[in-house]
Amino acid sequence: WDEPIVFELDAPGERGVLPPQVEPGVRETVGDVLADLPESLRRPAPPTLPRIGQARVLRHYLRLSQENLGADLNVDVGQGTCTMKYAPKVNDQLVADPGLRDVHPLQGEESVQGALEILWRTEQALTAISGMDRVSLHSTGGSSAIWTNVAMIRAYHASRGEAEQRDEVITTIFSHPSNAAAAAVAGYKVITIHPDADGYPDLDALRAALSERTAAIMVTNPEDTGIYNPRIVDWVEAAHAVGALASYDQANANGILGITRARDAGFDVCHFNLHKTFGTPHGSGGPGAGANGVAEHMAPFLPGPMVERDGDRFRLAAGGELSIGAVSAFYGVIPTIAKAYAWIAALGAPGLRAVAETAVLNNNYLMSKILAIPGASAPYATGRRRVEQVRYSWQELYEDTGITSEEIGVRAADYGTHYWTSHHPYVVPQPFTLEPTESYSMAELDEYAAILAQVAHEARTDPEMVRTAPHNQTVHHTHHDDLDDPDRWAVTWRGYLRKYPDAPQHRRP
Amino acid sequence: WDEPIVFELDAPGERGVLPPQVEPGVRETVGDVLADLPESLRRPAPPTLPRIGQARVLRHYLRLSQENLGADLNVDVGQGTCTMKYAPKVNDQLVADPGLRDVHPLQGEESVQGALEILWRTEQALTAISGMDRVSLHSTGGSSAIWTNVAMIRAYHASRGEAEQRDEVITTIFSHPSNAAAAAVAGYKVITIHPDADGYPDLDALRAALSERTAAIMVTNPEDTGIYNPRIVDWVEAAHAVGALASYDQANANGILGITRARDAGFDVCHFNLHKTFGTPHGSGGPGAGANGVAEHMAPFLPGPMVERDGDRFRLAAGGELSIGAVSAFYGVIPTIAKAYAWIAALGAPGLRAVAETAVLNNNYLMSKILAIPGASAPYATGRRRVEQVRYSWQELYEDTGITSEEIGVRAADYGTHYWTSHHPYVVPQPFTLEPTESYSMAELDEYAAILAQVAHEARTDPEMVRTAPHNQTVHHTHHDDLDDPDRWAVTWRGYLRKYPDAPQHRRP
Amino acid sequence: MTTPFVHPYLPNSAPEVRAEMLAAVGAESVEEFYADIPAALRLTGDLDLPEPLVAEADLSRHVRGILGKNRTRLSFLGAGTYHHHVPAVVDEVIGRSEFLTAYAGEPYEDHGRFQALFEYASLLAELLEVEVVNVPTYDSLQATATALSMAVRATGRTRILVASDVRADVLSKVEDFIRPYASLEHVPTVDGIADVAAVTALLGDDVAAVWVSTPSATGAVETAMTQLAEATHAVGGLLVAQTDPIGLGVLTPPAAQGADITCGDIQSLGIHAWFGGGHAGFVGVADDPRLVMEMPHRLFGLASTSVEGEYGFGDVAWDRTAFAHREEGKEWVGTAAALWGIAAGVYLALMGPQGMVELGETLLARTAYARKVLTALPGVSEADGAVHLREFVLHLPRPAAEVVEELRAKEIEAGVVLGEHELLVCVTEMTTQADIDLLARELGAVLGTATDATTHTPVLEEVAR
Amino acid sequence: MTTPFVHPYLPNSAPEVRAEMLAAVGAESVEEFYADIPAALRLTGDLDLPEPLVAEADLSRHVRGILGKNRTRLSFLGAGTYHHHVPAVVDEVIGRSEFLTAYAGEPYEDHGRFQALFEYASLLAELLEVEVVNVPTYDSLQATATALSMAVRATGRTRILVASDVRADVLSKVEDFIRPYASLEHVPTVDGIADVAAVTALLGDDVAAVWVSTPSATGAVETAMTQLAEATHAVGGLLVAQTDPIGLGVLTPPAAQGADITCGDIQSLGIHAWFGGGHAGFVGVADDPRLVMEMPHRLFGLASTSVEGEYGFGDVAWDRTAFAHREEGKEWVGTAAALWGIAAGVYLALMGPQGMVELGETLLARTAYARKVLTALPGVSEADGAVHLREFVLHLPRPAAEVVEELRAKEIEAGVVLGEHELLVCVTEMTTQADIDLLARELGAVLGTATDATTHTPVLEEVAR
Repeated sequence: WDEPIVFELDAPGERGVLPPQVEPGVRETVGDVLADLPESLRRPAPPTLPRIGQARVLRHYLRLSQENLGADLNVDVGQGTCTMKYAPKVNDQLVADPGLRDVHPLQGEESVQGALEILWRTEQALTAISGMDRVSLHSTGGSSAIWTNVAMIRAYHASRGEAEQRDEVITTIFSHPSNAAAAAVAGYKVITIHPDADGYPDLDALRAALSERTAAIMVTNPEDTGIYNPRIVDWVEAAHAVGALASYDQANANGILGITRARDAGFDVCHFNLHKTFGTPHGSGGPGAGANGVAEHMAPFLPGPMVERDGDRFRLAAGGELSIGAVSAFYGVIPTIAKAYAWIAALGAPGLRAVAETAVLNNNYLMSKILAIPGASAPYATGRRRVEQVRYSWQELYEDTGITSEEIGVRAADYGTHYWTSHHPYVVPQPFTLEPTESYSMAELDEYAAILAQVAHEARTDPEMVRTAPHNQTVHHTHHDDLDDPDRWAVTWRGYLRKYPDAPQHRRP
Repeated sequence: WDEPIVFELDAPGERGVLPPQVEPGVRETVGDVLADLPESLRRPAPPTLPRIGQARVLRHYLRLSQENLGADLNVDVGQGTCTMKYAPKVNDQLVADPGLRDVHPLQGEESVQGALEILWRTEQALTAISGMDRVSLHSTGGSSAIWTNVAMIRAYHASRGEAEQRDEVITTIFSHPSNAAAAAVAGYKVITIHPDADGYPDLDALRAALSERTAAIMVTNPEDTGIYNPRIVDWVEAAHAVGALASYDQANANGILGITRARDAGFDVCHFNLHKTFGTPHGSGGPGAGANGVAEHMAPFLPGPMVERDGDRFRLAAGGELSIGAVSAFYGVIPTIAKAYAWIAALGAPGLRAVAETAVLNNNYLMSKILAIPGASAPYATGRRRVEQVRYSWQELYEDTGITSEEIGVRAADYGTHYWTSHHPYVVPQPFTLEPTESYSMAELDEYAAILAQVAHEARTDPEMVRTAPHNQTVHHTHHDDLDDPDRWAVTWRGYLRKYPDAPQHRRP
Repeated sequence: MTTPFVHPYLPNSAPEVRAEMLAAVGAESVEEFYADIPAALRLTGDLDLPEPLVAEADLSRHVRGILGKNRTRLSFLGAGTYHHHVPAVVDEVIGRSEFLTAYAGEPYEDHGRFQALFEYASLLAELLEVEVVNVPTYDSLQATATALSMAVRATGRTRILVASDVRADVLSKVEDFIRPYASLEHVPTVDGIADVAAVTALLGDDVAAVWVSTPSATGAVETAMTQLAEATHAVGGLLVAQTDPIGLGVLTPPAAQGADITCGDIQSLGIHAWFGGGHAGFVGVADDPRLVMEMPHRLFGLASTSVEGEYGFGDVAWDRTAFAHREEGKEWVGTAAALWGIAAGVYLALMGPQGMVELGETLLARTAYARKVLTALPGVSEADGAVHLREFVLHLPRPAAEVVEELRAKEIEAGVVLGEHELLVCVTEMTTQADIDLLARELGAVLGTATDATTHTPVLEEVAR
Repeated sequence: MTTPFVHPYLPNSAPEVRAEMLAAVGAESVEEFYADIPAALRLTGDLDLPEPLVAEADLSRHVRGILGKNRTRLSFLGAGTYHHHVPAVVDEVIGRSEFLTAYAGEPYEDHGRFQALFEYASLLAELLEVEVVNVPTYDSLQATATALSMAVRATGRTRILVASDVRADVLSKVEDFIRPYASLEHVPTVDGIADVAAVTALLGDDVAAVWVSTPSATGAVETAMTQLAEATHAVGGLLVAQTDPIGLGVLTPPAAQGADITCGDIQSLGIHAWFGGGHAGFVGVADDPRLVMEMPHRLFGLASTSVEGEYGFGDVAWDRTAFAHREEGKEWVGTAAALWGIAAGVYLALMGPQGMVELGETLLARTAYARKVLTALPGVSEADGAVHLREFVLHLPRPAAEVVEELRAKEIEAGVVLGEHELLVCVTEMTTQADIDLLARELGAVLGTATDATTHTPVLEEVAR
């Protein structure tokens, strides 16, 4: 499809949907409410939204959807660390129940027992999975949950009068960047630890960095490289030894479900990404949901209100005096939470363990296939197994051919699949991170590896083909430089029309 | 996508969905029910269905869906006579209510009042629209409704002892072929009337054909050419004069909703296609639904049971002694009926009239665009306006270039749109039938006409391009001759494997 | 256009657009287009319909208000429409705009629809053990009527023997449909299944077909299919077996026992009950041109293309159909139930061989369990000793209609009344042991049996964890 | 793998497949992959979870059983989550697998997602009269916290004046979020809206921002936006306006009255209530690099491609974000609420200019009507005389909490208790005149007023035709 921008579909007189109109009885009583508005409040002209009939709006978005590559459509192993797994359709359908979709958060508790029960059951399940004492579902995403962790850490130290003293947070370079970012936003100085000579998180460097100024260590494990920190208990104990807290980013928990638990390693707080590990759809970038698990001594700091069970009934209990308050509107991202609940309910304990083991098996299987491609490598901890994903490098291929990881990604998409370089900064040169999760069959992993092998082969035999990609996608090489220049970028149609007054305005033939 | 046949996705051990298992308590009570089956009943081996994980099944069908061109996706004016209009999404969603989807037809009436009310309200609305005395919704499609018409006609004459005597049915060549086919299936000899010199249904020919052997005339009006028979009252009266009944195929009613009614022209029975005229989705070829409207004297022959209203309650009343009995399972295609009801409710009387007028305006507008293309013509009633659709001809283009209507259709699809020749037989040479309905905007009609003009231009300037199409579709020129040869056709995978033992069996890489 | 009616479904309803279009065709008003409709036939006022609900929110509230009057219940109803699980992926696929709103596209542009329906036919063919399956027709009523017509045409004979207890609605349809060509003769069943001796005695070289239903209208599974086939074939007739494919994961398919034409309904295979409006019919035969050419339906076939290894699709033997032949065709072809066919294909692809085996076992086991616990109630007995799948008939000590009404007051649909004291009870994989136990308890209570009705469990409560 | 667990979500769970894969990597068992996890940390038993519901039918029954305990009610609840109509096309589009299950694809392969989100930003920008709108953040709490942080960073100042009655949850989030950089000072409102004189008196060159909420937490629409903007700008501060775009079809957008940053929630624009879980936040500013470079969110921009006239998309000024900078970034970027952004875009495309105008009028009219009929009840008065959109506060003669409980017994949610006698009542286009009249009747009855409560109408009955 060569689908225009929605504004270009404007046709005078067309309507997409009609809202309910003012009833005659209401109008009789209240008169002309628009005429009665104070001058300053009355919008002088309707907003310049396009006028489009309903079928054409639908057609527009359906065509756009077909120009998109969802996880349902492709072998989506290329977005490593993001745990792109199958989000069961049954959960989408169950959750769309009007009894959940259309209830208001402030209704009487007796009328929303189902919603409260889902929250309570999900908290219970995540308590079991993490081993923590209490779980909150208020966080609205993974990074939001990291924020909640750091906010609780801050509140904890403040409650002990150490808010001023403890102004540093320690993380590792292969922990998710949001740990560093959220700590910085919370006002902390961030110290970043790099791997040791073997590629593992460097315990000595940690010990050197810890002090009475440390508020917390905030680490991901396994790290984004797929390497599990074998001395994680030592890390936590070292932090505790100086009075700091330990915060566990469990975004990469998929490979260790039912294998090991956050609490067993001594963490004070942790979080899960429900939309990653617990199989809810990623929604083009949200809504996601985060779950924060805490040990008993951190429970007073949790955001409120929390769900409590009273026999067969469920009720909401306000947060206490030490609570960090509201981290999101009401009680979290309910549709995502409910889908995660259904996913856990379908799998249970044996299922979660099978998920972890299968994901890890798939990951190591794929690694063996990828490392067989000339020019690909997996830096750090060479020869060791990985848990959930692997951060690979095309450095060797790049040196041989000048083709970058980014170029390989664009070309891979020509074969109908997704590929991602990695989070910045590119500590691993020419990086790419693959995480097959448990959702793909052996045949599909073979297919994905074959595509990368093919592109790597092209890089050596026909580098121009790779460099000039895309060749087989809905859109062609885009001038991305424009997007970094304030004079040339166009973030909205309104901005585009102003900056490019002479641009060709499509109208259908 | 180059998506394999579903059987090629077979992977041992994979499961798509698990059914509920026998409970231990049940097994204890009944033992091994499979072992207890008589030898002859016990299937020796499981059926050779493919084994595929849930996500892969989904991915398979999503990819197939993307290789399909629904009315939601394209400007679907090419399937003239089939009234491809916008089927509102809201109706799909309303009808998916579990309260309708999961109720059983034999539940106590007090628990299905909503379903009965929908049936009753739809019948009432169609009674108003057709002017008939009674409407039945039992028929499962347009042709099914034509069958119901002819079955009622047969029962009517039988009730009067004239079953043997009246063994002929008269139709016109531009009435939908199912009128002729259903009459033949019901045991009638079929007489077909061709148009008169002006292109209108030939009244003199009808009069010559009518006799005491005539059971009924069964006609479409406007005919599939888009021409309305101005002497339709004379036709009906002529039929009645010899004791025959008049049956009105209202498949083409879209252009006359609220303009004129079947009963006013004197018809005894008529039918609507709910999936055409009343905006329900066509479902890749069904489920549709038909409505039969009858005058009072035909009501005793309607299929049973019928919905009756008792004050605020609705109940089912069995068909009487003269009823033709069951024409379908239970009470008709409920989801389609309910969608049609919602469509009527959204539009009401002014809306239906606006639908008709807009459809007719669109049709005549498109006709003016099409007739401007060199080589296109609209045979019969030259210079007259058309009602709902137009049967055009590329005869002139064919004579100039040798390009057939069928070839034009294949090439038009390269431009992302649908085009259909017409029903057989091709009385109009090199025919194509366009019906824009009310659902497409002026811009979209312009776009469609431009595509046909482009293809017609190609036929003159680059006929090879047209002849060798498809060039831009998921699949390439297919060897359709194989499909007419019993030794080579393959109607199932099972048949394919037997007939082509050496065919390449794809497995993913 | 008297007054402008602007609506989201009508893009060209704005007066200025209409004026532009009218100008383009050189017409004064839309009235011109209706010149051929005589004034006497023109409607003068508005149609007598309720005020339109032009705001979508108002429409939704209205329709939801009506549908909200329906109630689902713990149900033991069958008799043609069955409550089986519909996997979510099935609804997802058939809800896709591309399938839902497609219609009669050509094989190139609608490759996906052709492939999906070819796959449906192929998957069902494995279950049935036949090589040809049609694009679905309306329902089992039509499928059976057509199958018997095919037998009449293929044999040139006119007698049809009805060897099973067949459903009343199917019978009604078949009778009216084949009236011009053939007649039905009923052979009473014995202990729920065919009386082979009686059927054999009636066979002759004027018999077009023997019609067997398995499971029958009472849920009895026919055990003498092979003998019936042999006897029928001996006189040159055809055996037409009407069946429900749901049990064929564990039961031998009729075709494997000699049936020439297998027909029935696919509602059980992933289609909701829809108040009886979710049906589609199939007809399956061996790849024998004598029978295939008598099929009136569309058949989608696989063919090679100009690209090596690529699959294309198209209509098989199009010239059979009424599309090609009007009254010279075998029957008619029209919009029937293709989407339900796609649904059934997705269902079978999801279930796979193991799923169909497990489902078959669950159905047999729960049927046996229900027969056991319900006939254990004093005064309750079973109507026959046949093997049953899903349905069976109970003889009750009280009038069945009364019992049904009393149980409805407890939000239980106990079954379909077949005779004064006969109740047709249906269980599926959706009917748990707890549900059956509940029915036994409540039925016992209604029949005046002493039961522990004090331990009354709420109906439709959640599955015990 | 101790025991094989075969499940539809786990394609490689069959023992033979696992063995083949293990062999390919040269591992004895999956245990090898966990070599780095110390034995002391290994879980020995199973997690303490309920038995899995592996059959989809069982899972569905379980979850539906729980959700079935919820009840929707005739509701006058707002306070952050609103009951507006969600057009069917919105749910259809965001339910498409392609959008629902996409994530972080690149501009070429995910052209549709980039375009849909660019269009969302563009459509909302028209409503707001700004040129830059972010890809949605979590909710209005986060959007407001971020907007105020942007003002703090852009001005290098630390005081924030709160000029409106703001929602308690937003306030809580903002306070905790900006704690390291800035402090809030509350300026009491007068008659529901800002006290311009008092705000002006507190302004100084250390003020980063004045925070206005319109409509406010009580539904009052701010009339002095222009004066507040002028006063704030006079000291070099920024005016941050938190709003709900739902009224902007008829109300002047804050940016047109001088607001520098507009922020808020889009739940009203086509997103269901979801028990408070359907929120997404927006931040809109003029195309001024000083502010744009302070936005931490992703921004999708339109760019030309190598094909003349073709549109491409990509990230604008990627280097602003924490993706690029970790702790050096302005904030963080993560999975937030993109799908709700697409939903809001579809909503606005459907509504069009006329739809937003008509909706705005309906909201204003029904709000005015509800105020009128409810304050006509003896003892009931309104808390202020401001213009209100959707929400307003009633002063009741009895404790509000008691009144709410008594009306719940009649399946009516009358409003949110704000103070001992204060009730926050909300109406939308879904609340008909009949609904409001019903509330008046029932509230009157609860308050002991003589009303014709005999003509009691059932709640949530269908719309009168």
